[in-house]
Amino acid sequence: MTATSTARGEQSIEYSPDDMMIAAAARALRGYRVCFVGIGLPSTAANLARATHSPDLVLVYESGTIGAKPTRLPLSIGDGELAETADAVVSVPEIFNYWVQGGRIDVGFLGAAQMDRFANLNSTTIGDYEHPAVRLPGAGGAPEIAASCKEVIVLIRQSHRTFVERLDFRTTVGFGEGPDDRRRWGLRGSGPTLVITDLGLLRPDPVTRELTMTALHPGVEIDQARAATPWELRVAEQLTTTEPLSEEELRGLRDLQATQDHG
Amino acid sequence: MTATSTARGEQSIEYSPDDMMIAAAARALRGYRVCFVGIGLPSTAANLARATHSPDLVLVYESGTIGAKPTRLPLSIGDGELAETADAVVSVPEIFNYWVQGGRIDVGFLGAAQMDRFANLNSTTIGDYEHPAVRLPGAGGAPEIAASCKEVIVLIRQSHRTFVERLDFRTTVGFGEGPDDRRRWGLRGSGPTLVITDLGLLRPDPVTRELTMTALHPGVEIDQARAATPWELRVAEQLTTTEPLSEEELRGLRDLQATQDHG
Amino acid sequence: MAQIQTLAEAVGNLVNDGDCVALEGFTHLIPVAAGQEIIRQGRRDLTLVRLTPDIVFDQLIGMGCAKKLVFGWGGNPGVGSLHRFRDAVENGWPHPLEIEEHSHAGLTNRYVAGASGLPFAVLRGYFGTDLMGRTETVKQVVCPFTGEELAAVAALRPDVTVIHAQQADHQGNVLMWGITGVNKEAVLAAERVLVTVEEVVDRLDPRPGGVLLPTWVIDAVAEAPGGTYPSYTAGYYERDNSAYVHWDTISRDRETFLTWMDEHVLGGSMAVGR
Amino acid sequence: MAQIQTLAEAVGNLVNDGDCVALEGFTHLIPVAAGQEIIRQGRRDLTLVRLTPDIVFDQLIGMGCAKKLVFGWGGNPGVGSLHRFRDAVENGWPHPLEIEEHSHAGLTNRYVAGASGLPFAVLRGYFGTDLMGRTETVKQVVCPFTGEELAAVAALRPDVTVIHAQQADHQGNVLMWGITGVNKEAVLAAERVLVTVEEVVDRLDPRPGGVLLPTWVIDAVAEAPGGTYPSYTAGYYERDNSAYVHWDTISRDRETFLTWMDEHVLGGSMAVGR
Repeated sequence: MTATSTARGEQSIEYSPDDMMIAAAARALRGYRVCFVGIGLPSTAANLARATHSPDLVLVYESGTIGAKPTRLPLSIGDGELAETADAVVSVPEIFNYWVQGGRIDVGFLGAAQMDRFANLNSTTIGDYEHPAVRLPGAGGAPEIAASCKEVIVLIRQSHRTFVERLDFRTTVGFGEGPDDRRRWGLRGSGPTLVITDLGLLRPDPVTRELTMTALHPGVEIDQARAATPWELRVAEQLTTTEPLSEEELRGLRDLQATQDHG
Repeated sequence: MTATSTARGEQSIEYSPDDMMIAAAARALRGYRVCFVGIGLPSTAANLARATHSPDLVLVYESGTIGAKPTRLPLSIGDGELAETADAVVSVPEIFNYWVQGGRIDVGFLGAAQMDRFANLNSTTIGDYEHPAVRLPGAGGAPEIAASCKEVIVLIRQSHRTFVERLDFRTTVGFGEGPDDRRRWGLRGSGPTLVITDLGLLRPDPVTRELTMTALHPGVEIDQARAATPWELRVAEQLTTTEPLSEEELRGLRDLQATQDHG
Repeated sequence: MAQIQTLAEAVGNLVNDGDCVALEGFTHLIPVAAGQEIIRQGRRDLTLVRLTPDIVFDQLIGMGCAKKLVFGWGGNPGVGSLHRFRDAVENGWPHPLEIEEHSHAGLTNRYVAGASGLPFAVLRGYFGTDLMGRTETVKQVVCPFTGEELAAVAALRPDVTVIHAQQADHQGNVLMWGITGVNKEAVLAAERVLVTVEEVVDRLDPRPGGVLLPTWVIDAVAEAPGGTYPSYTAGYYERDNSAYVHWDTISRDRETFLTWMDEHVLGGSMAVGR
Repeated sequence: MAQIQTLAEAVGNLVNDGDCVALEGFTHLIPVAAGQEIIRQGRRDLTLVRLTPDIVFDQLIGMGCAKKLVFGWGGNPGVGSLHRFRDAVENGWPHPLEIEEHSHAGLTNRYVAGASGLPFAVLRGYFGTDLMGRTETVKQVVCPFTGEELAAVAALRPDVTVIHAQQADHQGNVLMWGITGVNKEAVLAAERVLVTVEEVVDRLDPRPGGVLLPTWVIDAVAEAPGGTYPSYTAGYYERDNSAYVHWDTISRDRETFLTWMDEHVLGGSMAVGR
């Protein structure tokens, strides 16, 4: 990861592409009330949102913790800190059936090893399923988060390794093969409304649902994004540039990262 | 209700037909571990069993109280006393789905306004359903208690009002029309294995499942039972006589009844 | 996010004529005050839902608020009949009452399906009973694995669910404890939610058996101290059993009932009356 | 009624070669000690089940106990891959591992159906994914009310479920608190149940978030203080995150793994060895 440097007034701020992804994800949470959070970048982003613009954002973790207010970045989705700071801890059946499938979650985060142009995700195997080159951890809560959260934000780096013409395994449905599939499959959320990469932002076309590059991070050129995408990348007519990391964001992020003790 | 008097040694014990039913029901609980209890006679019987021969009998009430150990007779199945003395209080969905339907209850008690020869029960309407002569409270938990408890004990007075050729409404399945119906309908408990009336005890025939009088209470003649039954009552070859109420039982019963304050 | 309102405001804002209104409370936390406020506001044509309709449902039915009752067991618990309910069903007074009845497990699972975003739930039951066929909300489903036939019940999604709880905080988070019945499911199944509470407190303390409902699943919280009387609220007051016994007498006779309602429910309010 | 036994006795009595064994614990209360005892007793041909198999499953798989794995997400949480799991799937070492994978919601609902005495459960999911069609335990069911097609998952009824809890009393009643995941459902779905606990206490005190499992749904309780290490047990000890990070190194290499297991798991026991 190369660090990006951007001039803000007198000061130059150093941050990584991951930092940019996290900040963009945190910003994207503005205006939402209830966020379903996985561990890693999503958890960092959601807690950064709480630490900056959205102190009342409700964090729900798959382990059953509703309204967790961690004071440090959790080590797992079942970190004791989450249970101790939560408004309520419920069972896993209840989380999935009443809260996720019941349509109570405004926005969920997902990552994946591979994504296709319709924001379908693979977190199962690289290579053939029966004889995989790489066996990944598997589905976890992703399929139902994608099915039932009102919206989904995907965090994924943009490269020929992660952006693929055809998934080796479709673990999680984005938009299937196009605009009708979610309805046909009984998936009641809107699906992925935003994909955040290390290069910029993509959003589904309102009609076709194919992902469209709508913004680039500071310093990224559209040709970089095209080169990182194995299919002919659709680009929005009004391509914008994301705001660079503010000092407040970076401070918030570093404060959060400082709480994470990897033993 | 006429009081029955029976000589035990020197003493004569006065008790009512209801007392006899309760004592017979309490006795019938011997050897069971987990009992599903409704309010009224069943609750009195189950608590009498706990006060006499079965101190470790686990009482489960429909309100979600598991292992309730009331020190007084509860006023309703949701009496606060039950929650306060229970090992656990769970939700109503959990009680029905995991504990009753899950097959965790050894024996359940039921009463009814009408019963037929296959121990099917009516607690819905007397007369036509659309234009009932008497609108009864309805099913409550009875259908699933009868469906899924390993065994069911029915408490019902024996008369032409309660024992009927044909139910006005079949609220709760005993054995349907015979031996195959429970299996056919996916009801996994054994069904009613004992019916306790003010005249004696009936059990289902092992083959046909028709109720058969197997015992009479002290002082009751079989002709009384036949006269109280609108169909041709089947009688066991070896008809026995139930034990009269012991002093211990009557004392336990009166102690329990004394705890019930009807305001 | 829940608004903290007066009971009159909350009922006025959330309960409309013709709504399907679940007033839940399985033998505890019974929303009596809220039901009586619905009577005072003169709501009509309601489809009322509760596993165990008791005195406050007898009052709602007797005052003509209900077009239909969806229920499992309608009685005066530990005492006997609900005479206003019976009068409506047996004699159509004050007007005919449509009824849809279920077993407790069946109606419970209708809420569970509603709360779970599913169109139906599955259970073992109904087959062999006359309950089956009396409502369109019970059908049959075949297990795709074993071929077994099981009962399916349709999801229930009330327009409004009303429950009572012990406490809320100033943000509108709600805490209930003791027997909580099917209250969580009834809340999560509903379009709109009103919770009456014994009191609004500065802080909700975790406690054994405590069930928290976050403010973002609730529309309005209204303080209603003693709001379950003559039933009980664990931690606050006991059931007044004499009132249950007394209700048997009050409710047997139409005029006695109307006089009692005038005095005890309508009297103290700015109600529209009946 | 639960027997209070040593862990070795309990595993010896309840877990047989060829059994379907669920060792649950959703990110908390992970039955590591029990899993390692299964390894020491040399069980073979197990179908192992867990939503989130982690280090102890890596050990069970690497030591050749598992014929099949039923799971939702198999990783070293917060660290990365499970290398023994990967080696089994990618290279068939120590022998090929059959896998059946689900979404968390799907596997959760398989337990729920098992606990509920139903042959299947219904959910929104699986359609459109390659998970569908990879297992006979996911099919389609049509809502008899709306005609909607939904996913059906087959009930899961393990031969044995093993969980860890904080406390038991002398009668074998069990109390757990904090994140309890799918533990209750996994217990109630199973034919036989083993619970390891941090300690046996004279009395179980009610506490916020406490979940009680009565002794009559449990077969054996075994004391295993520190029984979730290197994970955590709320109220007793914290997660040792360095051990998770270290496991990544230990488990990458077959010989390093075997040596570590010999020293740390097999060494201290009267085990049959591998």
